[in-house]
Amino acid sequence: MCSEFEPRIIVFACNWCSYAAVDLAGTSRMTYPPHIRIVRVMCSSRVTPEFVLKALAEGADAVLITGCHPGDCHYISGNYKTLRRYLLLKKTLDQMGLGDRVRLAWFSAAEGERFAQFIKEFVKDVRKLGPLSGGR
Amino acid sequence: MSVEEVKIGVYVCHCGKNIAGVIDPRKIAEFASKLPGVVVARDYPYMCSEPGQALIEKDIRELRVNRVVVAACSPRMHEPTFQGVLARAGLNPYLLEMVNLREHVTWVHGDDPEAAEVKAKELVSAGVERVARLEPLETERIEVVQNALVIGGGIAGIRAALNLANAGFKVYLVEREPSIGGKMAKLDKTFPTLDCSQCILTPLMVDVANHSNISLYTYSEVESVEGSPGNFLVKIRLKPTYVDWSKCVGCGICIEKCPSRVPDEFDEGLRQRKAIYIQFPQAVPRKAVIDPDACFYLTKGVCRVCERVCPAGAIDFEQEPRYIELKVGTIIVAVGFDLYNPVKLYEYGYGRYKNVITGLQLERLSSAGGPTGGKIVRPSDRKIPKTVAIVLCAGSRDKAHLEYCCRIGCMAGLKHAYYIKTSIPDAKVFICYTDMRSFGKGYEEFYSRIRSMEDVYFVRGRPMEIFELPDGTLQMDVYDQNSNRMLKIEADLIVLEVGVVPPKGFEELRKKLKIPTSPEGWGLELHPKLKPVEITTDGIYLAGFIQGPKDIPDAVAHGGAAAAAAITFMSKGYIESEPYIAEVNEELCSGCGICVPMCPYDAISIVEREGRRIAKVDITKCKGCGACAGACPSGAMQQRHFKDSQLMPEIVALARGI
Amino acid sequence: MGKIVEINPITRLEGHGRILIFLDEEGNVERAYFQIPELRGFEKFAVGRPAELMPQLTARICGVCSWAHHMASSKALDDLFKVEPPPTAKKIREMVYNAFMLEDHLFHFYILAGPDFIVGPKAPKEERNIIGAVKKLGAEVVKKIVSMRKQLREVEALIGGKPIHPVMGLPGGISKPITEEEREKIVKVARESVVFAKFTYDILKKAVVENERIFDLVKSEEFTHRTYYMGLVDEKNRLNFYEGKVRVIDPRGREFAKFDAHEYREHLAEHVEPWTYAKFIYLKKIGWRGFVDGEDSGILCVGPLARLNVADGMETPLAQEAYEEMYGMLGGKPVHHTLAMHWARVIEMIYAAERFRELAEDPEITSPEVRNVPREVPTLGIGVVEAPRGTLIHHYETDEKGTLKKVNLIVATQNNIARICLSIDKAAKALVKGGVVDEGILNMVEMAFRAYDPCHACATHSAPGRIPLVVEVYDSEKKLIKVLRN
Amino acid sequence: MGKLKIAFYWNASCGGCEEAVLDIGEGILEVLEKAEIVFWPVALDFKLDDLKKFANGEIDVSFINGGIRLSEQEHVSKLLRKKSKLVVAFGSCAHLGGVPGLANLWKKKSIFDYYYREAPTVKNPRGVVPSTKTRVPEGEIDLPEFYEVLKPLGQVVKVDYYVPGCPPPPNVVAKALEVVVEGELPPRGSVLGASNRALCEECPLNETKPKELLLKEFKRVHEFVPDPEKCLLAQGLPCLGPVTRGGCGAQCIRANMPCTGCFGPLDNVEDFGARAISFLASILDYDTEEEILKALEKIVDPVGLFYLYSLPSSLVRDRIRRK
Repeated sequence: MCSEFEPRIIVFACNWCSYAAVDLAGTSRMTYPPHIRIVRVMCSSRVTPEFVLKALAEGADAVLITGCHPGDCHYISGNYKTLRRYLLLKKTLDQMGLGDRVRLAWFSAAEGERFAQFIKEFVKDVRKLGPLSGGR
Repeated sequence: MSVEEVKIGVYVCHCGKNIAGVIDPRKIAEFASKLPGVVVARDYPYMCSEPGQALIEKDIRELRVNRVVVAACSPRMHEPTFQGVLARAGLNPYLLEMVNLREHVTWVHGDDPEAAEVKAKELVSAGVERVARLEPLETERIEVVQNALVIGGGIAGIRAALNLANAGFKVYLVEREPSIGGKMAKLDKTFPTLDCSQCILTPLMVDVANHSNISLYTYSEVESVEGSPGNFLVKIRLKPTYVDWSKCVGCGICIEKCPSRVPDEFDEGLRQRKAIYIQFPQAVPRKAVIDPDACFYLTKGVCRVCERVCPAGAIDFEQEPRYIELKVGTIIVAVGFDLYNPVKLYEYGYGRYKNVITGLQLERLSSAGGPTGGKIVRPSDRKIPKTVAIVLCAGSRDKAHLEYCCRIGCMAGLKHAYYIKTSIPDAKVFICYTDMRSFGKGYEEFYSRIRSMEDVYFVRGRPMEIFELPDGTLQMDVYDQNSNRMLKIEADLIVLEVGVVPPKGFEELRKKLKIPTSPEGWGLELHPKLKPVEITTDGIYLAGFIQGPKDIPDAVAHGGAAAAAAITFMSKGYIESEPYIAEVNEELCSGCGICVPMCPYDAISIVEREGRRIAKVDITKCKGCGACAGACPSGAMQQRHFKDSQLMPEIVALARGI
Repeated sequence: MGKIVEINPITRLEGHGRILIFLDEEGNVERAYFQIPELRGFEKFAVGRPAELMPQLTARICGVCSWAHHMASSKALDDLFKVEPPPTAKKIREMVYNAFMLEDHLFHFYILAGPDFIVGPKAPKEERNIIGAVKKLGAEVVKKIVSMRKQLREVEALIGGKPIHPVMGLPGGISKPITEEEREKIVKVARESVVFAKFTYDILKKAVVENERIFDLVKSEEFTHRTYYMGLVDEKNRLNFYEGKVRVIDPRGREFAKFDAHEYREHLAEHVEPWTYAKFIYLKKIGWRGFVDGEDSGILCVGPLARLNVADGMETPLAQEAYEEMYGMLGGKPVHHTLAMHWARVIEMIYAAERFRELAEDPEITSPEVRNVPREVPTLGIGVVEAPRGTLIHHYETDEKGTLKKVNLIVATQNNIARICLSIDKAAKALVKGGVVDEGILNMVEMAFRAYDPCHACATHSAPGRIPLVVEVYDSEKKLIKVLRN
Repeated sequence: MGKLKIAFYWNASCGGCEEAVLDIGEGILEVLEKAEIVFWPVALDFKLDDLKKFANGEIDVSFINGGIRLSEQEHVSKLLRKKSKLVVAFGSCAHLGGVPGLANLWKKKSIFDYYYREAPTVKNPRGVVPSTKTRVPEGEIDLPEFYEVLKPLGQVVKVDYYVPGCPPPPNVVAKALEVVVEGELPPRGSVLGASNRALCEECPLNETKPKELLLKEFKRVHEFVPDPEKCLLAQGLPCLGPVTRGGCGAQCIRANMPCTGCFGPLDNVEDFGARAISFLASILDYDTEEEILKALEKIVDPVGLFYLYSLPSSLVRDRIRRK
């Protein structure tokens, strides 16, 4: 049944790079699977791990955190904080068997195509993992 | 904070067929009308149109709608538009939430309308959840410094600087070379009019030097950039020239006596210059510079000839880099381009065969001020070439090198054929092209003019490989798609019209200025059609080649446009302060101090308040990234408009779905 | 089809202890079962944790003897990281540990067991509770008891951070030294505690030894089991709570084994029954022979009486006196009378108080050298202490980073459970005959059970000294014919 | 009006919470002037049947400690809920799940297999494990069911108030009892007896924090001797003071050991561990994945560190892939 399961993926996107990349994917009419839902923040550093766990707890099968490439943060260093939190969150979730449900990826405003490609791959991977709900 | 009951209006845009072509906006509005707190939900062909906006205004006035969801395009496109609508209707503009149905749904899921509709509905319901919890925000006006910084003294930068200066703004022009002028200064003539490049450029260079509103810093680079739009603080590094320019008159005696020789960059290495040199005859400023890597004294510790001969006593080996700080409201980036490294085109033998040269080198050969005084010879033996092959798209339009078109090679190639034919009338010229792109004003005419010249042959195809014969003559096979014949061409000189790339050092500069780039590394404009000079940061603009390949007319126009944008920004005189700043709930704050180092702008400090330590945010410094809120262990630190209480319900709605 | 008598105490051993008595057709006891319905799985969920967390994590096994687990764990860490604590660290550990043993024992003697002796086992049940005990002892004495316990708790908090679930324990020592001012407070408490312990011993003697009825009861066959005994002894084979070798004696008092904690696996094994969550510890070399006593059964006993039985004497003078007195009056070693555990407990109180004072007065106790930082790569660590209720062993195995891979815990009360079952079975068989359930059974079973002070985390749960019991008697048609309550 | 009727009960707890109540000593007497304890199997002779006799809501307040691990515990808790006007979750286990909640990383089967079959000292050739019904020669014995996971009280019955701590220190217990007895109750769902701000506020070492608290490395408690006069976090120890509710008086820190978070999160924090992860990672002063991961090697057991007391109340509790 996992083969035909339609995952639900929450994507956190920063206003300046990754959200712009998602827009560009649209402007360039790239098609990608409709399983993602974008939450827009000004900077990925606003995303606290609590948001990620909330998404997983409320029905998301996976979460993707996105931001500007290292060195390109619109706020100088926000994405480094995101990276630090992600790596510790991931390590924690690995212990709970949930590590592969959360990812971090950088997208510049120009990488609409890469974003579309990434989502195709990610959706494929999450399909393989199967639904997260019903852990109890 | 208002206690009045939340009344949400949802407005679904068709965006012509862009949205309505995939999903039915009526269905979305119908769905939205049943969501909690929604008092009205409408759809309209173009919400951003005047009547569309009027629709929203009317509901705010008559139905007392106090929260607005616009389900249309990206907020990065029209959020300001609709915030304006709310403001006009007397509602706080930040009680708006835009749902991105176009870029995030219909444009990308056209292949799956059912899924697109579900996604659209879910995004709308999340938007409603969020908007219900938004709070009115106030901003304040921050004054904009009435100075501009222009980085790069090429033709685009010069044009921008002059326009700004003439409009009455103080301009700082920073150029890393000893002289302004850029690539254009190296050209002999410009296509298609064949004006003498120097003759039209030099006057502008002189204007810059003499303009009372322009301070010129050549041989200088941007060290660091701080501050925010309207109030940038820029540190400039003045590299040591080892010559006191206030004394140097540019007489050139030092240059004659200098014993050290190195290849001359300005002449594209076609001749040698001295360690102490003036970049080129028309240089502005016309001052000498000592090349520290070539100078015997600075490298080996002996010589100092120049010092002895300088009548003005201008030589100063003690010079150190100097730094100056500039406060500017806007920054124009006009750093131009470099040629693609032709050595990478191995099969063309550049660097291995003396007689394979670049178009720019031909410009120098053809230029009266050049190494040969304008006489076109072949480098190996200085013989007059009788057969010359010009290869277009050298590195361009080639997935192995540069996928994009350089936009100047075709016309330059034609111009170069003209150089050859005028200086060597009996020469044969072969032009190997892929497509002849003569799109500009007067370009096509120039093309047919060259085409009609005698002994100019157009070969449609790229040479496979170039070989050198013992006498330095070159040989190449080209398959001509026009005649469907394999041609074997023997040439005395081969000119490569090499592709173009972002200039060396741009990568560091763009990081300092936070300029987004396209995959090829060119500066990325905010909108490819509508905002060609703007970038994601207000007050910083792109001018000329750095935004992407351009010929001179386009670069000049682009430079002017950048100046106009900067002028507009500064003339307004102020900008609104950041609305999405951080705020502390002092009741909850334990003064743990975790947030302090989170702030890249040093806006947070721990202060004493009624005997308690608590965090305090300096709202003039806060730029609204939310890093502090993301780190706060107690939830005392929140970011306005992106509070936990506003994001969590949105996340929950999206995670649960409908 | 036989009858079932279910004694369902609301008290518990880390859960509700429960006694089921099965009768045969004649209404005689076929067998009594003692059940412990509680499991939390510490040994499993400790895996993956960093070893240094264990003193705090295992303390949560029992909020009453958290000090015992904290201490056994700290010692296991010394062993795991191969680091010797500085002398002062060891002394502080042993000092606070003795203070804790005293506090724990006094609580049990006065609040739990007290009523049985002070008021008397055959006294009307309305009086045989803490209220009755208070009346008998007088408000003054009670104040003394309360204040003593309070002061001992304060010493525990001072040194351990918290009196319950302390945090001081680290491989190679403790988290902070003792200042001179602190020591003064401690010494004061320590001295007072010795006086208090002696005073308590007098109360015991008056109540038990000088009261023939109770003395006979102590020696009665219903409360006697000839089993093996186990406890820690120092190099002179004297009793020690904090360190030493584990010594086992057989029912005839001969040394059966003396081993280092590292060899515990060669000597101890655990038996599993499907009807309870508790595991039964027995002597591996003898083997599990079911719920029977005697030399051929591996069932053993730990705790105060066991410790005195395995020790050749006490290291402190007053305790040694009392020790000799008890064995003198009970006819030499070993003593098999379950109820003598109370006596032994009070003798241990004297020892704990004396040792506490001795260490508090030790000039070295305030040295700032209380930690050696481990340098070795951890592999395996085993730590042992004597908990109030008996021998407690912590066994850890880790990877080179000190992350736990395997954990095994031999918890004091587990050692006794088999014997507790025997006691209850015996009491039941003695008192339920021909379907007639003597009301006395409640009290007898209760006393037998309480003597072990089964993991205090439970015992406290019957503070008034009465395990509330319900006895339901069913006839062969499973019809309820009688309900008894105490 | 008559005295307030109070009940105490325990579930899967260690008994520490009972001791904590006894440790308020004289304080209990003041309470007893205004209230009578009608059910406290720990201290007084009351049986479930007696509890059943109460009318619904007749008991004013029930203080319940320990998590719910066995069917019996769920049963009694629900009964108490029915009989009580207010239910107070007492101590970390009832509040958040507590230390035994770490068992929720494993399946019931794994726990049984290790404890009854694989442990080094177990001799169990027939692989016997306890079961809810056992036939013995004499008849049948039943045993309460051991659930797949342990739950805090609030996930089994509606809880009105919480008293934090492992165990709740005397001052907190006293304060909590006082507000209940005096009837000065805050809004439902509040935490009683503790602070509404993080521990740092009352920590004696808070002032010693550097202006910019950034760390180049994390340390483990056994690896070095921290300076008792300096903020332990600033010295590299993962002290959870910043994310933990205050009120305990920083007992552990005064003993020169870092806070492990037994008081749990503050009011508007949904997941204690997530916040702890965020603040601790944020102050790690590295920007490359390699350097960060290197420094994180010292956090050998994130779940044990960040969820020592609260795994069963983590947001993702139902999502955990149990081993």
